[in-house]
Amino acid sequence: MNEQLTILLVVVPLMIAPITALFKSHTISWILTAIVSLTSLILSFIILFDVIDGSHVIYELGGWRPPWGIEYKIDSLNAFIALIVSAIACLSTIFAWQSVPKEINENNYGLFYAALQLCLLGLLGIALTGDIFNLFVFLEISSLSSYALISMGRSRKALTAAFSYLILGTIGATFFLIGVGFLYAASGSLNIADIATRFSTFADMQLVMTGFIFILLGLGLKAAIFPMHSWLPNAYGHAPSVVSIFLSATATKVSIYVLIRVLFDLYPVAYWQALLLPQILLVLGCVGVIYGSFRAWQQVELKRLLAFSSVAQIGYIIIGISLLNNDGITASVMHLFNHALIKATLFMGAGIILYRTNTTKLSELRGFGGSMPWTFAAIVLAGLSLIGVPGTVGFVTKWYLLSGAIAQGKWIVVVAILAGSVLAIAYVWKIVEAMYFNSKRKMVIQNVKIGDINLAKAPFSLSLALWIGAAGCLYFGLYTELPYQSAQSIATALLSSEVAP
Amino acid sequence: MIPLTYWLMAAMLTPLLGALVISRLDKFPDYREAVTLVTASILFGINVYLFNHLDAASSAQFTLAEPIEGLAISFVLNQFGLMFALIASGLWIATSIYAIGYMRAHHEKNQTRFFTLFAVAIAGVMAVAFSENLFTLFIFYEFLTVSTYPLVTHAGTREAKRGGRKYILILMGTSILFFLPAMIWVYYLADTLTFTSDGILAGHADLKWVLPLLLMFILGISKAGVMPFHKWLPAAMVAPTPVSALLHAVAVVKAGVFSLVKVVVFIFGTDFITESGANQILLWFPIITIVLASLIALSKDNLKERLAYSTISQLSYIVLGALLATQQAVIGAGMHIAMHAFGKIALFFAAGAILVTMHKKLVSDLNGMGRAMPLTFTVFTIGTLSIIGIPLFGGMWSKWYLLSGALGFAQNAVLYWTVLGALTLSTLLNVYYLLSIPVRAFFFTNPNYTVIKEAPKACLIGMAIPTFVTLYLFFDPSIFYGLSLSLTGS
Amino acid sequence: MIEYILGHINYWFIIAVMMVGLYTLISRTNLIKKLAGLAIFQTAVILFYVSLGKVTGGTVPIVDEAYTLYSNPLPQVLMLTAIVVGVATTALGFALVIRIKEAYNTIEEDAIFTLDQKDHE
Amino acid sequence: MMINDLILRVVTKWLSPIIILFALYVQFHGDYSPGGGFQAGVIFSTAILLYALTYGLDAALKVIPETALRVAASFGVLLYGGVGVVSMLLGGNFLNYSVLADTPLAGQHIGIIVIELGVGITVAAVMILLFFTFSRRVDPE
Repeated sequence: MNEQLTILLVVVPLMIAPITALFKSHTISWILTAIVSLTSLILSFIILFDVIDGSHVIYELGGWRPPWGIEYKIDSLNAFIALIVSAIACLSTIFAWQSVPKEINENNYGLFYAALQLCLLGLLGIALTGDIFNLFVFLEISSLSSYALISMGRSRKALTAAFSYLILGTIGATFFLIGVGFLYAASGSLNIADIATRFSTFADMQLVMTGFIFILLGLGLKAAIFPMHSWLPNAYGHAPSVVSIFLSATATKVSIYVLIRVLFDLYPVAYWQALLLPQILLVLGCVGVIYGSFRAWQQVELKRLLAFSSVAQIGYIIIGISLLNNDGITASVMHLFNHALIKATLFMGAGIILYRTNTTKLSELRGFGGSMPWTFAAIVLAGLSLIGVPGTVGFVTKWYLLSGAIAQGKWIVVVAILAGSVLAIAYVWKIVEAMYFNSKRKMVIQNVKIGDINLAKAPFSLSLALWIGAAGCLYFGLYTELPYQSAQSIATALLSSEVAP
Repeated sequence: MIPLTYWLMAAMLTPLLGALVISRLDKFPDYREAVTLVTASILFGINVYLFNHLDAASSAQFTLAEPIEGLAISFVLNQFGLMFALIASGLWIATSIYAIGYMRAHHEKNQTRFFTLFAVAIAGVMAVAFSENLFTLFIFYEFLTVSTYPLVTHAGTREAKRGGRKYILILMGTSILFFLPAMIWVYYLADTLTFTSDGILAGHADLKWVLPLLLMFILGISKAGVMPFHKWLPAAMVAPTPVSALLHAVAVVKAGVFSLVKVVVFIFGTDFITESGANQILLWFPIITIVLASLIALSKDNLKERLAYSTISQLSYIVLGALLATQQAVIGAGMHIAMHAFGKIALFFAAGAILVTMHKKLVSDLNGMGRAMPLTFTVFTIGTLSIIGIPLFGGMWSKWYLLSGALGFAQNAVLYWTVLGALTLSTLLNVYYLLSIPVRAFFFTNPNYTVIKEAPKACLIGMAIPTFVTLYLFFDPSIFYGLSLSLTGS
Repeated sequence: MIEYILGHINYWFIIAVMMVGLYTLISRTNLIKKLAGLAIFQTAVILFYVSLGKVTGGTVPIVDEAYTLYSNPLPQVLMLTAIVVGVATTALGFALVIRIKEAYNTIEEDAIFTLDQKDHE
Repeated sequence: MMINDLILRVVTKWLSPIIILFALYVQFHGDYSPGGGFQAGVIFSTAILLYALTYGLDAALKVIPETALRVAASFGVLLYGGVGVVSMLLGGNFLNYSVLADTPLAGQHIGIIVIELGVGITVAAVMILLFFTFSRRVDPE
């Protein structure tokens, strides 16, 4: 029976999104979205608990056997990613209840939520599918809907941001497609497992390596790995709050998931070790950490600051992958989860600030932390997680990352991680300083109608979502069983495929 | 018969529960303060119970969470921790009584927030005291910083915020920059962080690593106020006096030296440190701090700031004692945590009482005030004498052990004489900058102060408690001596 | 050498088309032209896939008793999806360009950049 | 933007039904010969586009109102997904047409035709919607 549940993850948003698009009422569209995200959350939980012991759930779409048909092969990594995506979707949905009516044009409610559901559909699809072309299609479904979502931001810069994201994202996707084409030309198959098992028969072909490089470039663009991150700060900085929350926590993560799949399941590890890829990734990761943190520190606008910090956090994940040992990969996979939680929380904080003040410029928020102590406290908590203070989720990942690096004797990585943390202190402190310690000045409030009471109080649903996120940062920093066991089981599975011929 | 573990849990939960109740009682100030007092008394009672049942100590332990395998947040009943818990909870009672008088007389705003966070901070202190390992200690060390921050900036003025900024920046910054990496390093070397009576590093770490590691701890645990990261303490004096009194003479600063002593004794082990010789270099930190802070205190006219620098100087006595790493010195360090706490809190109480009744902050304004506030200045005098270490007051004993510990220090002759010189010099300076205050108050005359105008009654009661304890401790220091003895491994 | 080039003539054309697309995409400042470049770029990939599926001597992949050798239909089917994705991308791109035009009153990238800089100040 | 060109108007009137007929041919022969929903949908939409180009947007909107297009676009997707769900309810996997009828072969026929119909409807509706939306947004210069 559980096999049928897996496909429901994709089918439910697929069926409900077109219905949602027809409605103009905010309430109805929201309820439909809530149903979709809640169902996905429950389903991914069930699936994850099914496969966490290392088993698989296999689903053949349309009853066609692989490698002819499309096959969904769910192991703990798939299920874990699906869980992250749907959990963040739930949080964003809660947040959307009061945030969307304020930020989105009232004629577009239905379309907005439909696009959100489609984006969720695409991301879940990527997480589940075992067919690499099908993966491309889902990648594009999620990307296209995210371009549309980002363009719904309030300032006109959202449009240009969405446009450049569209250009770069499409180039990335096309590169990926070219790579898949080369691989297909060599292997004659599109099924990841099938390609992997027969890899040795065509490993020597030039096509395979060319395809590999194209796939890597494409995914690097989609995952915003340094130095291919240039679209990210603008896109997340100008998107509507809900979209920033959802995408920052999931979109790049899912692309990184694909990267992990390609590196560990599609291509044998020895193959790309010979290409010096671990070293390259390691350097990119380290530079990304420092560069991203440094640029974050330079920013004067909260959402852009957070976006640059995402670039740095992606660097940590890449470092973990490139370490190629159990601790490193555990850290990476856990950081997918932890960073999703942290960044969602921080963007929710930024969203509340935006909701109440219509600005996220740090200079215009001077001293505003005192007027919203609880929101501010949640932001600080998530900020501490970003730094990696013990007791928060950030610490756990950094811990495993460090122990992975130390085990390999890569001291340069240790230095990079510590430098990144120090810079993280600097940019988190910058937020705190601006919002709290700088003396309050007359707020410049823009675009507020007379009688608008938004400034008075953070709405309940927004605060609720924010504090769920903040509590998550703390809870999963103390009780790490769920992410740790999943990550552990994933790391074991990924590294064991390396040993297998 | 309730297992001791539950009592241990109760020690941490009681203040939290109290905080919860207090925060709901905004409309009923009388009940609110009653709850504070009751909570404080219950907590003290729990600690006394734990003290009486210390024999079964090994069984009282529990784990809250284990985020990383081998790194648990767990608590254990231990003698040294219990000493700290006893001091903090006992003085919480005194402070609560005092605060009732002070806060009302001073018409402070947001008193509910004040009492709530105070209780939360105490919960943090309990957690620090009963930490089973360095990881737990670190987490609650940070927790203490964050939870006391709103207390420091209680006034909400620009000045308060500026002080608070320094407070949080120095305390959190150093702990993350130095303390945390040092802790990770220790774990990497020893594969554990559990406090063990002979230290955990011996045999795991090369001797050459002791110096940088210990240096990182000294810099990282800036709550101990060792120079150069001491500025947060004077900055924190913008807080209301009860906060300065309990948190910055007892809870927070003592959490700092407590952590440092724990690290020195239970992570490194005194023998290991002596063997490495690292302390011969690091001793200069407390020595310089003791002398310099005394000198700075001398130059401060603001009473609370002068007390703050005096605290910095006194804290370094404890650090000095730990770093001397001889048996007597370590016992002295442990005892000084207690003795200084009672003496200094009395001084702060008196300073607050002066502020709230006479609205004077400067030492130079105190001339002749002893006529108007004889009780307050008596308390002040007793506190001063205890801190200087004059017989008849508890403070004498810790200095006694510290000195005899210093006399037993045989590693380095230059250092030996320097330590003795510094201790003597600072005692003399103590006499000068602290004792001059009651002298001014009692022996100078000032026509403004002829009628007796004492502080509010609650303040006086609060002040009386530590004063009497100071006197009592001279005659019977055995409680704290016994608890400090655990530091020597016996 | 000549044989090698002629034997892969379709790929050379595809590369040429692809480069034309990429060059247009990078060098033009006009957003519409950028999108045109993007579309050409994607088309090259579609051509690439379709020519992958060609089997020498094979015929249209419709089952008939007269033939035994067919071209591989799978790449064409895949490209059907890719075309749809491409059309959707282009349509979305145009929609964005229209809204950019409304908001900035220009579709030249450098002009938009200067306008954004002005906003910043 | 009425164009008063007689030839265009007459040719459009003649051509549109033929295009639509061709679209339907492509649509329903998709299971045996080249064709299918994507192609048919696009061909279908060109008929409407041609009509709109010659007779103007308002006239075209009278033929197919925008609301109808939106519903049709959603309906197509639902039809597609619906077949999948029905096949699930009948005990097969998602989109396993074989369970739709008594014999797997008949089931495959039914399945593919309904699916392609869904695709065709959506593609046609979306193409027309795109055209309408763009042409309404941008004034002719």
